[in-house]
Amino acid sequence: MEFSASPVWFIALPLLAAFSAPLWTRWHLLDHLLFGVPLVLLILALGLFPTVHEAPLLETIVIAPPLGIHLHLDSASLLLVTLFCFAVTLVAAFLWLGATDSHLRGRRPFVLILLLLVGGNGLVLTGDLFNLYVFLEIAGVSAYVLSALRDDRPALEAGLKYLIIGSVAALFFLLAVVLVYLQTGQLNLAAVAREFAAIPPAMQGLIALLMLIGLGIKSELFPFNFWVPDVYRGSDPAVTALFSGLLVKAFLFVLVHLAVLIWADPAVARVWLMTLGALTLIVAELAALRQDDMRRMLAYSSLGQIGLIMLALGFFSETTTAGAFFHMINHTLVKLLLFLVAALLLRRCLSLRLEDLAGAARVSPLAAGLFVVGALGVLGLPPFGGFMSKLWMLQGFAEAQRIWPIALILFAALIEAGYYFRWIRVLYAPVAPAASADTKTTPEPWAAYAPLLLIAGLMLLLGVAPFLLETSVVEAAHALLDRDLTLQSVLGVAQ
Amino acid sequence: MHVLLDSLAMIALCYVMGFLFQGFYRQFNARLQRRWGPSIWQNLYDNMKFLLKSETLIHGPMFFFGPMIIAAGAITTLLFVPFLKDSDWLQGVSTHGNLILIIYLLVVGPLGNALAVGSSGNPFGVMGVTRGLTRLMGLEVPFFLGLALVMLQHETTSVHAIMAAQDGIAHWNLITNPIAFAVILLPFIASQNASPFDVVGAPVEVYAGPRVEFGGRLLGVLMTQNMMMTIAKLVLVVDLFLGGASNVLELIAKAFALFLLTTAISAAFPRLKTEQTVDFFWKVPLGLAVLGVVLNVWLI
Amino acid sequence: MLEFLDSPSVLHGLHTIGSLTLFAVGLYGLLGKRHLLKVFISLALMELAVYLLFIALATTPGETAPILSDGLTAFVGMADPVPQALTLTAIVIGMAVLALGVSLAIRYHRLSASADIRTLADAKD
Amino acid sequence: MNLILKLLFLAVSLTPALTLLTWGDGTLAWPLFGGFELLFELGPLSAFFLLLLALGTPLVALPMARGTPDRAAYGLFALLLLGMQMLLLAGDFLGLFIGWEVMTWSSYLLLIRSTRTTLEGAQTYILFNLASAFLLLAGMLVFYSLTGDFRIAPLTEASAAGRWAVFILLGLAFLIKVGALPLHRWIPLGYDQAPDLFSAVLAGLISKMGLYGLLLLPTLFPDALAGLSGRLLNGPAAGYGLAWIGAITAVVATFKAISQQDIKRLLAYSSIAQLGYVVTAIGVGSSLAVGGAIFQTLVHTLVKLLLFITFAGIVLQTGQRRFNDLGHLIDRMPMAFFAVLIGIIGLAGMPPLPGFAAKYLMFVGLIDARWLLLLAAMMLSSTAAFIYCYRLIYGPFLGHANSPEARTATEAPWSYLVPQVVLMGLLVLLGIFPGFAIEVIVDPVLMTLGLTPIGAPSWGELATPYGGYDGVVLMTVFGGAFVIVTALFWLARGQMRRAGSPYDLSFAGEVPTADTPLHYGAGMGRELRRIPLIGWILAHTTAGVQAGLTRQTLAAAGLLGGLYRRDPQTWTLLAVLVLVVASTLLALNGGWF
Repeated sequence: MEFSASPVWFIALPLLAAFSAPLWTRWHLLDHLLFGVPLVLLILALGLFPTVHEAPLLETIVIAPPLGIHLHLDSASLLLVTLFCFAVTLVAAFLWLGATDSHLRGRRPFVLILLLLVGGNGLVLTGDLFNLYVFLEIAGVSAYVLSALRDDRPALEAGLKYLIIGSVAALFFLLAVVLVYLQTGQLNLAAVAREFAAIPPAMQGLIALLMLIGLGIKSELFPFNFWVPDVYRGSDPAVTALFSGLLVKAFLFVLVHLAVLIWADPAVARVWLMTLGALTLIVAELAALRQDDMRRMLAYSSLGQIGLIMLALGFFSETTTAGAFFHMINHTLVKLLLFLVAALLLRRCLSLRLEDLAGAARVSPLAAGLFVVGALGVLGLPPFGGFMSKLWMLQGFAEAQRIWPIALILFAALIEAGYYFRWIRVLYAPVAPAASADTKTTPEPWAAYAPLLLIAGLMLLLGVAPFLLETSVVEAAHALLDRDLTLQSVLGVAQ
Repeated sequence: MHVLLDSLAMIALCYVMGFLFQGFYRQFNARLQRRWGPSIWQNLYDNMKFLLKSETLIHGPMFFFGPMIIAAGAITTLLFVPFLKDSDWLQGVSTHGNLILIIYLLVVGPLGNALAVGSSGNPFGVMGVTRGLTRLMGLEVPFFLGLALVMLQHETTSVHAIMAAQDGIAHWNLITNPIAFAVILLPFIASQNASPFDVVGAPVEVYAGPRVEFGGRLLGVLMTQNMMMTIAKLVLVVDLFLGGASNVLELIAKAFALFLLTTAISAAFPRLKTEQTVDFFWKVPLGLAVLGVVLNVWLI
Repeated sequence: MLEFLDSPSVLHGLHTIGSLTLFAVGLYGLLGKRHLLKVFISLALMELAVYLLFIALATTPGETAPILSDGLTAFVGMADPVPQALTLTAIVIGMAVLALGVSLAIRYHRLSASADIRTLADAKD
Repeated sequence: MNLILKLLFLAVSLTPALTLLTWGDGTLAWPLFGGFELLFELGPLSAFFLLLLALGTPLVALPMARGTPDRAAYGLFALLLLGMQMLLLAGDFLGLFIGWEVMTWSSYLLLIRSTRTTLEGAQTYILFNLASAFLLLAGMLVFYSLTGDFRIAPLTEASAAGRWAVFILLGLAFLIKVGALPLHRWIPLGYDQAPDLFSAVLAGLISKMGLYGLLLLPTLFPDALAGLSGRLLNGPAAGYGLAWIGAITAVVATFKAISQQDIKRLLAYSSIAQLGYVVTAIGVGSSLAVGGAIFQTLVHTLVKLLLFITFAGIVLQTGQRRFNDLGHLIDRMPMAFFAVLIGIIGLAGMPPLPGFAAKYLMFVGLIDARWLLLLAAMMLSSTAAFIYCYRLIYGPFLGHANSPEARTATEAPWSYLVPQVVLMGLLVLLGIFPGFAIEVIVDPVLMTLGLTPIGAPSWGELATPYGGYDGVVLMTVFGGAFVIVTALFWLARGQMRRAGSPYDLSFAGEVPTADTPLHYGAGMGRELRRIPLIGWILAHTTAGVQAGLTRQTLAAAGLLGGLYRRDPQTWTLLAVLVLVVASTLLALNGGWF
């Protein structure tokens, strides 16, 4: 059989691997495969870049669109798929190499993490509204269980909360899908986009609102993101790294993608999305100032960054969008780094509260050093990648003579610095670390640090040589924003 | 060679003028207070007596070098002040300096001596130094601002040029820029360490003054430099406001007239505390100076 | 007598009102009830309302099942098959989520002896 | 291993010198994205500041390399150097900003290595510096939106509002860095709490980067800022405000310095005051004043390096850092005494050291601009500085030893003494040859800024249109007079006797004992409070404002954090409410809005 590099592999391969888990358990291959499957997909994705550079790849299933369902791999979705595969590879490597707690080893996490990857990839790849709902639920269910995986009280609380609010979000989205179908008779995104303008305005508004709220809850935008700190607090840091690095990015992309396709009037969409982004950014950063638990702090910081990305994406200018894509990549790297460091510190100091971490740099200097790197990256300080992406977005706003987002972003960054440097200072406090810290636990194997060091190296590389990603990011922005191009490539006709 | 001779002449002239003026001051005050007072040569006798003492008590090397620094500072200062205009003599090295330099040189010596006072370990001496520095801070602002008005008027900091520009009594800065003179007059009295601003080293408060630990030949050196410094400052003001002098007699006459004026003012007022001094300088002379600035810079 | 009910607009209106009522009942339960199982039941009710709405509004009376057989060779007068397929899928997914939720709730109850949603909220760090 | 590490560290500290010597005229470009690139080139202005780095870093690195090597500190120091060099070499704002940020965070990480840093100090340091950095970023983005380019070039085309925006944003950024009032609070906290040797870098080198930025302003707004909004009297109107900021900073910081009880805090405030002069001079903008500013920058670098290194040595040897706890070290640490003596003469700007030349140029510049009230403020600050200079030498070195450590201290190790000697030598040489500094160091910078060079007839002479002075003559006369007077005194008849005990004093008729408080280190300057103006200044501080701001921000944070309830039902309710309200609004408006 001839192998064809089709986007369907990004969904099919992890799905297959997940469902044949009993086999791998028997052959003791779980760790290897959890690492290997996303790695293979990562290599595949990298290999696809030249192809997609020419034209978007369409994988139709059974019938051609608009009737059939299809997967749509353009520069934007390819970039995100690559990112997701990379994130999962890294987390898998961390789980494999670091002597992780038992509940993060074995079949259950193996299945769930791969399903999460399926969900994420599906969300960005699919060209069909109902498929979108299905992938949303796949990603959702695996995320709920991953939250509750540790099976103690906080974890179950987190899982339940996540499940309830996630179901509500899915419900809203489903209602929107139903309404769209009833109004247009179409489920293919491109076809819906073409016919959406014909719907009565009030119904348009209702559908848009339902989608916005449904996806807003999932992608952690401000008035819908109250669940985030609780869930991040209860889950394992290694799992949260995936939520923040993978899941949210997928939903953000979906939200903006839908907004571009369906919301024919970019001016209105811009107002909504930028307002939400700005609110998310400023509220989250301020709220983070008083957090005394590292996971909560990171959760709020993650929210702030999401708001920032939304602000830039919602501006719908090619420069800011390119910057936002770049920032997504950087933010994924940074949050992976920070959450994995949190995982290491948690294992070492048995707590992630501020007062228990005082002087932790003495016990695990490398982890503390990596936390500093992560903090600098998330704050957007050179020479790390975060600076370049932030600069890119800011430069986009400056180019368009928009000053208020610049002021807002810089102000938020200052507040962010306020709490990150407080944590750094606490880690390096000149006091003896808490008594629980240095007893009993053995130091982590060096291998546990390998993925983290790789991330730090990548952050530095992206900061020093941002031009490496320039083409793909700019093309991604182009692909995301150019509505006509998408319609044309799917339906074969220009709008 | 010429410079050396010239410098020696300046030092000698200063010294002679110094003890005579100081002697006159003591006489003058005594008469005002209906006393006979000492002879006009008394300061010379006192000075000689100190300088010829056989034994001197010191507190460490810095204590010894302090008076040397202040004496060197006094000599340097007076050598940078031109005594005469249109003359090759009594010029010292003044062509290599300027007014701002002189103002700063006036401080170098006393600060050097302050090291000696500190080195003595007597807290009262240090207290005196602090008072002196505080007073300096108070007086320097209006003093310098008044001189700046003159520098602005002539667009130069060179004492020579300022002197040369006042070629007749009508062009004396006293006449052309009276506000500047009024501004610097009181700070000038304070910089001479004269009443009513003499709380720092006041004769009856010697126990809290900078000189509390000095005795013997070191005190002699301090006294010598003090007399020379008095004259150097007088000559400087003569140069700046009274048109300078073409010969020694004119110089002495003008300096004496100025000295008489300041002495009269000194005698008329009671002594102020240090902080009162500073507050006074920052209100009256400085206010006057600001007025002068407004008139000179903004209105004219 | 009740033929007017068969006219599509009235029927659709009734279905809409019915499913919206169901939705509202579910929403009330979701917002007002404290027991976790009741909350999940409410969620299920709301989902159900959405499915109903979908099916009801996508069909009109008199349409037949979209199956080509002996006499039927063209898709005429048949119901749109898509909503039904989608609803089936959605029901399966909804079931899965519900089952997961209930199992989590049971485990939670075992650990904390509580199935009250408020104890979730009162959790401390 | 350790030795190799140390040698490597010392080699790193020589990189600024190497860059300065080997760079030449070349430019180096590094692509970023979107057609932007980082451009590095070495102009005379950068070369001047690079010279300061080249002088300063090896001298600080030498004592830092003493003892067991602190790898993290070495690494961070190397990063700091990298950042500063990038900043100086950058030909565009991007490189400037990148260097600036690298400098900021690496210096922060070095700062918190001290055991003395408090949370408040560390937070104040980083937040002020980041605020400065972000203002810089905002300024350069506005600049970009006006010109479409990040190159540092004159901003002539833009609208008045745009140019003012750039001026104010960049000006604020750099003023925070130099610690202008009321944005100075990070300096006393930071300099005080930093590791002792690192304080020298902070005060001597890092603060100069703010001055570099301020000196870029005349590049951006040609004609010495006068292009911005015309002239006032004889100087640029835009600079007048800047000059007053500098002058007020100088005055207030000087009085604050006088009232400090801790040596490093005093030095920190004196740094603020000294840089205040420079700000004023930059505001004046004439070639005399800017020349003075550059000269003052040079002198201040040398002086602060000298003083901080010396006091680091004293703290190392005694463990004490308050005036009250030291005293009479003159016999035990004579080298440190001389270093501090030279240092304070330079700090006070007294002849014959080069501090005077700098002050002279600035004063003349102010007279030339006819800004006499500013001159009065400068004069006030520089005479008041005599008091704290005297405290600096009296407190530790004179008077009576006030702690056991001060009684037994010995001279600092040689690695501290070598930098002291080098710096003292440099200061004295510059004092004798002010013309050399003008000709070789100051004039090229002035020409880059589009100002007429000052020039010097000979190396010893400082000449301005307003007159000048001759450093060689001055030094000769003073030295000669000193030698002659001392020689005469020695040669004359008589003998000298050293007092038998330190308590052999004229002390109000009593005989003091060891228990009598004889050291006047702490109280000195306290009586200044009775002077109304100074009392007012000393009674006010911005700490309250900062604390209030922090409190308000935290309160706002608490309020917003309170939104994040823990109850899933509330979350749902909120989502439903948003839906209802928004769709009602939609229905009422019959459309999108």
